Amino acid sequence: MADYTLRELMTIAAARQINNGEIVFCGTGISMLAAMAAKHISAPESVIFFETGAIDSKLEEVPMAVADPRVMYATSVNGSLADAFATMQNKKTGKRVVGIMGAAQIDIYGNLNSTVIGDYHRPKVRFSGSGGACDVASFVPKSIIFMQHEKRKFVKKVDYLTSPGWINGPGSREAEGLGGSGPSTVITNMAIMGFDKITKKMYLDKVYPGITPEQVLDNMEFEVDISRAGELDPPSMDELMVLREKCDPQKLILGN
Amino acid sequence: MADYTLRELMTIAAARQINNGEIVFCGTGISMLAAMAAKHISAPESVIFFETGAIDSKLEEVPMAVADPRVMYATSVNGSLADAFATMQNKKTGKRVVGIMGAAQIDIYGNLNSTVIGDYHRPKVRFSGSGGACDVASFVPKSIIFMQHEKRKFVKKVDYLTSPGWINGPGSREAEGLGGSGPSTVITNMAIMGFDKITKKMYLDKVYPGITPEQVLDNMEFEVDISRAGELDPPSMDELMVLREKCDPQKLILGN
Amino acid sequence: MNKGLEKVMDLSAAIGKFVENGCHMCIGGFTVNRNPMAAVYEIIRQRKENLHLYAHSNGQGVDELVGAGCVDKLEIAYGGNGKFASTCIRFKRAVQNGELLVEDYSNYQMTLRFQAGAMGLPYLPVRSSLGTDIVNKWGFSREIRNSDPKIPDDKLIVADNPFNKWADVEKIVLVPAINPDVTIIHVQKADSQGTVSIEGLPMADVEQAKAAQYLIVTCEQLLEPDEMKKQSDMNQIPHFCVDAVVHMPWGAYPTACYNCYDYDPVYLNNYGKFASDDQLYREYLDKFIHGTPHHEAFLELAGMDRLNAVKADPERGYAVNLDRR
Amino acid sequence: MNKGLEKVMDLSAAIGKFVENGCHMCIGGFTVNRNPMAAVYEIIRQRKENLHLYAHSNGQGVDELVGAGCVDKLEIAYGGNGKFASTCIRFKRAVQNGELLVEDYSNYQMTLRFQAGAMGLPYLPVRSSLGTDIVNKWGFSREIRNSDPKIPDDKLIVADNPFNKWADVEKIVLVPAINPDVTIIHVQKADSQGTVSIEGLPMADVEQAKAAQYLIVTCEQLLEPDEMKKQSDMNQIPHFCVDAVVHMPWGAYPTACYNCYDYDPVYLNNYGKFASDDQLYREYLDKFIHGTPHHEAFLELAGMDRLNAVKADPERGYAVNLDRR
Repeated sequence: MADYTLRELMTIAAARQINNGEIVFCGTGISMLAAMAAKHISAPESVIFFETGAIDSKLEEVPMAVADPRVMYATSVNGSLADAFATMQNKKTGKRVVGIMGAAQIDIYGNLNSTVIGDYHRPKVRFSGSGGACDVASFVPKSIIFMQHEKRKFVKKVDYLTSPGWINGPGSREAEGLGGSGPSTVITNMAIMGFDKITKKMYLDKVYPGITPEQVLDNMEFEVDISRAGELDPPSMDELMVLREKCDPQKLILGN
Repeated sequence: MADYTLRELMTIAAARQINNGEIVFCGTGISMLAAMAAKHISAPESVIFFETGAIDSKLEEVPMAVADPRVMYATSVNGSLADAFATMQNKKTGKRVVGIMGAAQIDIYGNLNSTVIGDYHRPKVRFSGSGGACDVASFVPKSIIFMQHEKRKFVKKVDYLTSPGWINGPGSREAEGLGGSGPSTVITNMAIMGFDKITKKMYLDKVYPGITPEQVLDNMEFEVDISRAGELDPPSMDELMVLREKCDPQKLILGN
Repeated sequence: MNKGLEKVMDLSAAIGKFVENGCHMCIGGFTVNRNPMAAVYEIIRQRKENLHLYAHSNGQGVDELVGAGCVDKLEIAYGGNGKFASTCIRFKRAVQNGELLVEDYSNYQMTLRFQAGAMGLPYLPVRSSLGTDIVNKWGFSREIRNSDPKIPDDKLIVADNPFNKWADVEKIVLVPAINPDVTIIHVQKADSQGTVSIEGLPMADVEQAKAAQYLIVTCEQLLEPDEMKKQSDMNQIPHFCVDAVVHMPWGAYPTACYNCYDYDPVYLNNYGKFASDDQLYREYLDKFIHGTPHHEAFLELAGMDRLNAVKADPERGYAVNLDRR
Repeated sequence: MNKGLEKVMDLSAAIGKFVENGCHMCIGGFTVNRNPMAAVYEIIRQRKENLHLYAHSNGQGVDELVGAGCVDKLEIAYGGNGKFASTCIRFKRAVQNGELLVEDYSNYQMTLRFQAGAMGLPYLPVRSSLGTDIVNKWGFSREIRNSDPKIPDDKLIVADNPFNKWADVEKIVLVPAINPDVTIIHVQKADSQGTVSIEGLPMADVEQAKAAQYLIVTCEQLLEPDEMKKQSDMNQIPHFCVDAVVHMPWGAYPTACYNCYDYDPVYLNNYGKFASDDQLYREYLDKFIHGTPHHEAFLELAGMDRLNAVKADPERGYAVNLDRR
């Protein structure tokens, strides 16, 4: 079996979620790497697109920000921010977009906080804020969330609801007037979490090799269904080669 | 005194209304020619701009439509329709725009009809419709209207109010919620009509050489104040030379 | 890797596949410029009918579709064609004869309606037309509106500024989004995946394109994606918006295509003569459109001398010293 | 003919003339890209204060303005700087210390707010943020809002779709227009009259520029109008929107300017170290900003070797193989 790092495993796990023909909205770092890997492995006609407006960039080097000049090279179109977000709000193209996001906190319905810990007006910790995340989470039919599995991150109630997940469960996105859908997958350092089709609650889908469902639960403030949990197939040699050699040869994101 | 045609006189009369630094929204034909003449004569920093989005075109040949490819050559910016109209609705740039328009009917408050004669649903005569005229008349602080002086055109009530003038007089644009202002000038084949600062009603400002105020009144369905009427200074040799040699050497608009 | 070649098709296939009788559609361009005329003629050839057409000032293409009897309902800002028709002739007749249901908007309003559709919004606000008959007179009755789910219940809505005079605005007009079933545009360059580059003024083509359920692009030049990617900053429509790419040189003739060719004054003046007489117009349709199997044959009939006459000067983008009387 | 030369001025004159204490302003660019850094540093040098700043994700420039104590209130979508700061460091401290009043929006919302301003509208609708704390939690209280005519009474408004579910929308969020007193952008090319050409991604610069009362453009290349007119299709901002044109090569350094230079990882990493300690940050300000009379001197202090290291590859537009650890 191939040797791999946790970061590599997480990236490949995300890449496997991307279907051919999808338009992948990604941020910097591991989410972009996952989109690049998917394009090289199983979704050649997927399109990488950044909230900054770059579509289908020729990524010869890994960008370190969505506004990195590397995303502007040999794109199909260099659009504006307004164009980028309209692509997701648009009824035709929006249907094909997969969003990949991260956050500081997540709750059982996949609602995300990337704004503050503590009181909004005098926070204990201030984070970057929404950026485009709230827009993506509002518009798109499918999204993937990267998280670290820690109790303070998988919380009963997010301190600030930055990006809408399934809100309070079945029917609540519709009641609020949102389009799109809540998240489909959460990829962490320990496991892959899904959302139940009926209850819209998070459940444990796959644990990583060597991790037990109980360990996952120990790192969450709320309980989730673990009855459906299987073990994730580790990355294949082919997947790893693509990731290492084609996507991040400088190891800028994968690290050393 | 120089020999000139009526068309030349009308063009020069309009050109004189354009101040330096103004952004001139014009249509095809005589209005465009007036803007070109003004730029060559007294308003070198005025900017000609078309609703199609062309700004400051290098007009080596006279365009025959606002979408003529001649308006696209050596512009400062080739914007979109959306950009063009936003320039007029915009609070900063809109203040500098002068609109030049024509219409099939006009009333005493400068309201324009370019849509139908007769019933809207089964018209006796159908015209082109607003195009950008309603937008221009809604947004800009100053506009010039070209009309033929005929009873059926200077009417008590327009059959269809396409482009807002001063509506029903003082305060009525504000009451409707419009920005901008009603028209400032009407240039006809007989005279120049102004709008009273207080009543917002049309009055006779200048008659053309050889025309009497009574003749003007004979060609209107409604009465206007003629007490302030003077005679228009005919075009100078310099004005005519610019118009003929620099603006329309092919006589595409001035005619033969 | 799939190069998206399945989007490349011939014109009759594209029109046959995406333009259905009764569908809601629009075309790009403006009066005498970059109308997708090859597509317009193909729609006429295929005798499509009951079309619901959206237009800002699309000029020649709209008049020919109306003249051929393809159009039932028309939402429009301007039915003129520059110097060639102060009011489009067949459009004028059709309205006066009660053969066409028309609803009037302004050019900015039509543009914003397409933009709202492109943005996935139900409407956009605008400050024009307050106090006018564009607000007061509706072309489609309440009855028609309520019976057709593809027409909004209101033509437009006058509303108070909900932000309490913010930006010095008290009232605003809300214009409903348009999401056509099909949009057809003609452009200078497209690639086999569908990425589009428009040179010169884009008009409202980009908004019309992005608002549509299906988008057909006809182009002067069909490039490889790698070629298009060398000019990213000049490209406006991403490939994922596009459903059909048709390589169609002279696809805008007799209207202009900047950098490629001018409008043809001879054709357009002749058209004006035909259009002014019902019998002549029928003969025009029979000869020029139904009498030609495709655009290449139409161009041959129009004449190679005309194509040569309107070829663009490479620097200026139009035909210098073209006789335009 | 006047060539508009009166718009061309030096940076300290432009900042002195248009950026007043307490004014509402914004800068162009996005995180590590095309921030008008020369202008930002000049604002700090001139010790402007009580600024009300609007930002989508303007990254480095916002953090330096906040860090230098120029900013009182900030409306923002994202206070991060890519890989160099997951949360901008001085921004984070200022908020946590209660030294900065912040109001949060999403990136699209901020973009639309600028776009509304550019369009002369009081607001634009958007479908994002329903059910979130972006709707529920306001950074500026009713009291602050009511006392300041330059802040709208409502942060945003959730409204029903007035067109009865048209476009399958039931509810919509209305976000109020922003019309800054001053916008400052840095671009690749401008001409002496003010026409602007942005290469690569324009971000929201065009909307920010057109929304402003006064617009300052700093540029890598200052061209003659005739030169700019040779590339009409590449120009985005008309000259009549522009109030000051400043020729400022390296004006975005240490952020990137596509086709000209990359961001400087060495400078940005060092900045991160300085920014993490209050004392070090004061030293940073004293040395790098207040210790240099102008941007040229600042660049000299940063080092010619850094400028050489980040120079863009002419084909790719960024510095190939730049050490970016």
